[in-house]
Amino acid sequence: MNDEEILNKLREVFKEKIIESSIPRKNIVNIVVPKEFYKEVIKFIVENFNIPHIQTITGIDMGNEIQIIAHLGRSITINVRTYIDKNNPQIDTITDIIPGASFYEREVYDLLGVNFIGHPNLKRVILPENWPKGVYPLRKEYKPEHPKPLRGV
Amino acid sequence: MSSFTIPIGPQHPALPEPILLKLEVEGEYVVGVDVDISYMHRGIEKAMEYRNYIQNIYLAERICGICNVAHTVCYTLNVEKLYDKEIPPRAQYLRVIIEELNRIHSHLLWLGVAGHEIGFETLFMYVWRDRERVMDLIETITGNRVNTAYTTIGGVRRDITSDIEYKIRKTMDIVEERTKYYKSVAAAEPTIIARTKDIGILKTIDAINLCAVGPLLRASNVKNDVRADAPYAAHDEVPFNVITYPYCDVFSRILVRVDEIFECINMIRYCLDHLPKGPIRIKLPLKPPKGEAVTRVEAPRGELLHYVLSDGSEKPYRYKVRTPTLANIPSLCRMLTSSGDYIVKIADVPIAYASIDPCLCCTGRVQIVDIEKNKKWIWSWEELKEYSKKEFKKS
Amino acid sequence: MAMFKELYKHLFKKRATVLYPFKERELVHIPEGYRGKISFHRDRCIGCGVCATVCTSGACEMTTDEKGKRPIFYLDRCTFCAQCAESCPKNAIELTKDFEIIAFDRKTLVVK
Amino acid sequence: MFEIEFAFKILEIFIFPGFLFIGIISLLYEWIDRKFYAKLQNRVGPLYAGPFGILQPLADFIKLIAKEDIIPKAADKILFTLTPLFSFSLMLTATLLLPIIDISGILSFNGDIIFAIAIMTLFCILVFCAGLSSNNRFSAVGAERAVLQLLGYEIPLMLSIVGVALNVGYLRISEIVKYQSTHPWLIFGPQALGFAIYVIAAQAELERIPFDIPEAEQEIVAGWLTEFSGRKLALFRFARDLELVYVSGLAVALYLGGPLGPVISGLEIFFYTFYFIIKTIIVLLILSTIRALFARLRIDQMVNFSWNYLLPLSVLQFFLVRLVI
Repeated sequence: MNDEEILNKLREVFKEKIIESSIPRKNIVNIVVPKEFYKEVIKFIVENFNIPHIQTITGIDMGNEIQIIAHLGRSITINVRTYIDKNNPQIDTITDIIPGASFYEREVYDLLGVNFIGHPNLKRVILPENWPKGVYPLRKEYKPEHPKPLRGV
Repeated sequence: MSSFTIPIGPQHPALPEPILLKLEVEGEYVVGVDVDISYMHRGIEKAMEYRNYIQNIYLAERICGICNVAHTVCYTLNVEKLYDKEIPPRAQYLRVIIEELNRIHSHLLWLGVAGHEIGFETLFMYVWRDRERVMDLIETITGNRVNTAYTTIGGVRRDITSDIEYKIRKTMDIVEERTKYYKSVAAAEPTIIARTKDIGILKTIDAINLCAVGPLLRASNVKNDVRADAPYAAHDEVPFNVITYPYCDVFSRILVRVDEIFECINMIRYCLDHLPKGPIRIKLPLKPPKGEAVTRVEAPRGELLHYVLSDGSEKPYRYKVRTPTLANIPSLCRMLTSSGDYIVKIADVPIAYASIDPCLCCTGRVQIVDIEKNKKWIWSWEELKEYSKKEFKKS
Repeated sequence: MAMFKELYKHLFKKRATVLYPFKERELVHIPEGYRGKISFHRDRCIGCGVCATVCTSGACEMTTDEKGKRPIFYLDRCTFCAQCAESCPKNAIELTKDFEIIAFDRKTLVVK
Repeated sequence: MFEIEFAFKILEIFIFPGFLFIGIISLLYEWIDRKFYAKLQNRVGPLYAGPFGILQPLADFIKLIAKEDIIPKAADKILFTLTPLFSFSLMLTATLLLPIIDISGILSFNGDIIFAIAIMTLFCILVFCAGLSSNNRFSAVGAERAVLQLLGYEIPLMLSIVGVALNVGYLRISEIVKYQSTHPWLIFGPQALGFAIYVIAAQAELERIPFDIPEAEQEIVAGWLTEFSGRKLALFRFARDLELVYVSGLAVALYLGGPLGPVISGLEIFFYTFYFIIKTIIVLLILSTIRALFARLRIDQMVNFSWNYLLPLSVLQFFLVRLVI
C-alpha cells in the first residue's frame, strides 16, 4: 500500500474528523485530527494497515497549545498530529494499542507536562526525582540559566 | 524464597555508561526489573533551540560518540529537506561510505564489549585492536578518530583522494579477514555458545509489539532496515542484504552484527567502484525556510529519528531526537524478566543488557540546571578549587 | 579452545601497543588534514566575526587589539570541529597536526 | 648442637625456603602470570615499575597497604577484620608443605596430603565468611557462588589427588616425591588425566577465568571482595598469589617429580630450587593459557560441567590407576 492509498483510505473512513491532510514528501503522510479522535485514528491505522510500529511521539510547545505528533510506520511514515490545550494538557494514551509507546509518552509527560490518561506507569523517566513540580524544560517559558557557554578564561 | 533488590548501576564495571537496573532477585534468578535512564541528560534538545543550524551540526554529533556519523547524517539530511535542494550525488555516496565505516567500527566495538561482558577478555582485546584500523581510516578520511565532523549541511566537507581510496580498500580486506575469523571463533568456542545461546530471548511477536529497532529486531527474525525500507542518502542505489537470524537470543544478535560488517564492507567497495564525479557540496544559506521535516536513518543501533520544526529564523524552533536505545528499552525490560519457563539469572544480565548495544548518552538529552535552588550547578574554576581544598582539609 | 592457535601465534608477534608518551613517539602516525591545535594568522584576519558566530562551544570570542577586531581561541573549550577554519573567508585560521595540548593552567591554552 | 639446629630451622621457616622466599616468588609469579596473559593478548602488561614491570605486584601491594582502610558500618567487624589475616596466614602455612630444597617440605608428616586438601577447602570457607561478613548484596551473592563452586570442583580435585596417593601407596608428599625419583614422573601414565583434572579444578580453586564466577566483575562488581579495601585487600591479594604458588607447587610435587632432577653433588639446594621454579612456572603458564582461552561460565553451567564431566573423568582415572597397579 503506498502513501496515497493510505491517505485516501483515511479520508474515506474518517471524513470530516480529519482536519487537515497532506503528503509533503514521498512516503510521508500528514494528518491532523482533533484530540478526541486521536486514539481512534491510531487504532484504525495500527489494525487496518498492519503498522504496529511507532517511531516516536513528539511534543511541541506552540505557544498557547501543545502539538502532539505520533510518528507511525516502518517504510511509510504517518504523522498523526493533534493540538491540546496548554493549561490543561490531557490526551488519551495509546500504550494499550502499541505497548512500545510507553517510554515515549513518559518522555513527553516528563518534559512537557502532558497527562496521558490511562497510562499504566506514568512516571518520570528523564528528569531527576527532586526536579521541581510544574517546571517543564521543553516548554518555551522555561529559560535555562546558562543557555550559552561560559565566556573568558 | 524472599526476593531482594540488586542495583546494577549507575556505576558498575559492566556498564560503560550510567543506567540503573533495579533487579528484583530471588537467589540467582531475576524476577523483575526497573530501568532508570536519567543519569545522562544533557539538555541537547533544549540547547539546540539556542544555537544556529551550523552550530547544531556539532551538537548533534555529540549526542552520541560512537554513532556520531549517523547523527550528523540524519541532522544534515533533515535540515536539507527544509531547503528542498538537490544534494550532489558524490556527497551522498561519500556519506554512505563514512556511515558504513562508522557502522563497522561500532559493531566491532560491540563485539568486543560482548566478549568483555561474558568474561572473554582475550576476544575483547583482539577485536578492539583490529577496530583501531577502522578508527585510523576514519581519522585519515575526516581528520579525527571519533568526532568526524564529516557531513555538513549541503554535502560533505572533504573529498576522498585516490591515495585514501587505496587505503580504504586495503583496510577493508584486512577487516573482512579478521571478522571472518571472529565469526568462526564465536561459532566454535563452547563457552561463548554456552553464555549466549537461549539468553535474553525476545520473541518475534514481542519485538514487533514493543517496537524494537535495529539489529535487535533483525535478530528476532524481522526483516526491517531503514536503509531498505525508506532509503536515504545513496542507499537506494547501493545494493545490500538485510541480515536476519531466527534464534531471537544473544547469539543471534552476535551473528547479525558480524554479518552486517560484511555487508558494510561490500557496500563501501561498491561505493568506491561507483563513486560519481562532481562537486561534494553546495552552499546553502544560514536561514532555512519555514517548515518541518522528519528523517530516519539506520544508525548502528537501529532506527534513529530526527524531527525539526523551523520558524524561518536561524535557530530551530523545536528539534526532536529519538535514539534507537530508547526504543529498545521496553524490549530490554521484557528480556530481563523471568516468566514461565524462561528464566533469567544475574549472570545473564550484563550480556543481555549489552546485547541491545545500549548507548545512553544518546538516550538522555535534557538539561539539568539546578537541583537544589541555592546550589550552583556550574562552578567557576576558583570555586571548585576552594571546594576541593576545603574537602581535602576535612579528611 | 577456538582461539588457541591464534594465541600462540601472538607469542612471537610484536605487541600492538605503542608505548606512546615516553618511547616510540615516532610510531604515532598523524594523517594529513588532522584537526589539532588552532593556529591563527593575524595578518590575514579582517575581523568579520564569522568564526565566533559559527563556533559551537563558544571557544572563539571576538576582541579588539591595536589593529582592530580579531578572534581569540580558548582551546580548553574547543571541540576541534574546524568549522571556524572552514567558514573563514580569508583562511586566517588553520588547524595544525599538533595534538598534545595538555597544560597545567588554562591560561596557557589561549591562542592569540 | 641443638641450638644450631634450632637456628637453622628458624632460618628455614622465615628466610629460605620459607616465608621470605615464598613471598618473593609469589609476587614474581603474579608478574609472570600478568605478563604472559598480556603477551597472549598482544598487549604489554606491567611495564613501568622496575625492569619490564617486574616490581609491579610489589608496588601494588605497597600501594594498597598505604590506602585508606574502610570497614562498612553494617559489617560484622570482628569477622571482617580477621578473615584477611586468617586467609593470608593459612596460605603462608600451606606453602611450608611444598618440597622446594628437599624431597620433603619444611612441614612434613604422615597424612599431610589430606591436610593439603583441607587447606584448599578451608580457604574457600574463609572466602564465604569474608563475603557474608561484609554485609553487602554483591558480596553475599559472591560468597554464595564461591561455596556452590566449591561443591563443583572439590570432589574431582580430591579424587585426582587421592589417585596419586593410591598409585604411590603413601599419604605423604615426601613419599610421593621419593617414589618419583625411582619411577618415571607420575604425569607419564594414567595420572596424566589426573593432572588435567587437577589443573582445571585448580583454576576453579584460584577463581580465574573461566571459573572466576565468585568475583565476576561484570556481574557482581568484585563478588565477595567488594567491600574490602586497603590493607585487607592487600592481604587477600597476597593470599591469592601465595595460593598460586601453593597450587602449582603441589602440582609439581604430585605429578612432575617435585624438585628432583639431575644435580651436581654439593649444590643440591641450588639445583632443587631451580627445578622447582622452572616446573612451577610451566604449570603457571598452563594456568595462564587456560585463563586466556575461555569466556566465563555461569555458576550453574560450572557445577553442571564438573558433575557431568569432571567427576566421571576423575572416577575413571581412579579405576585406571587401580587397573595399572
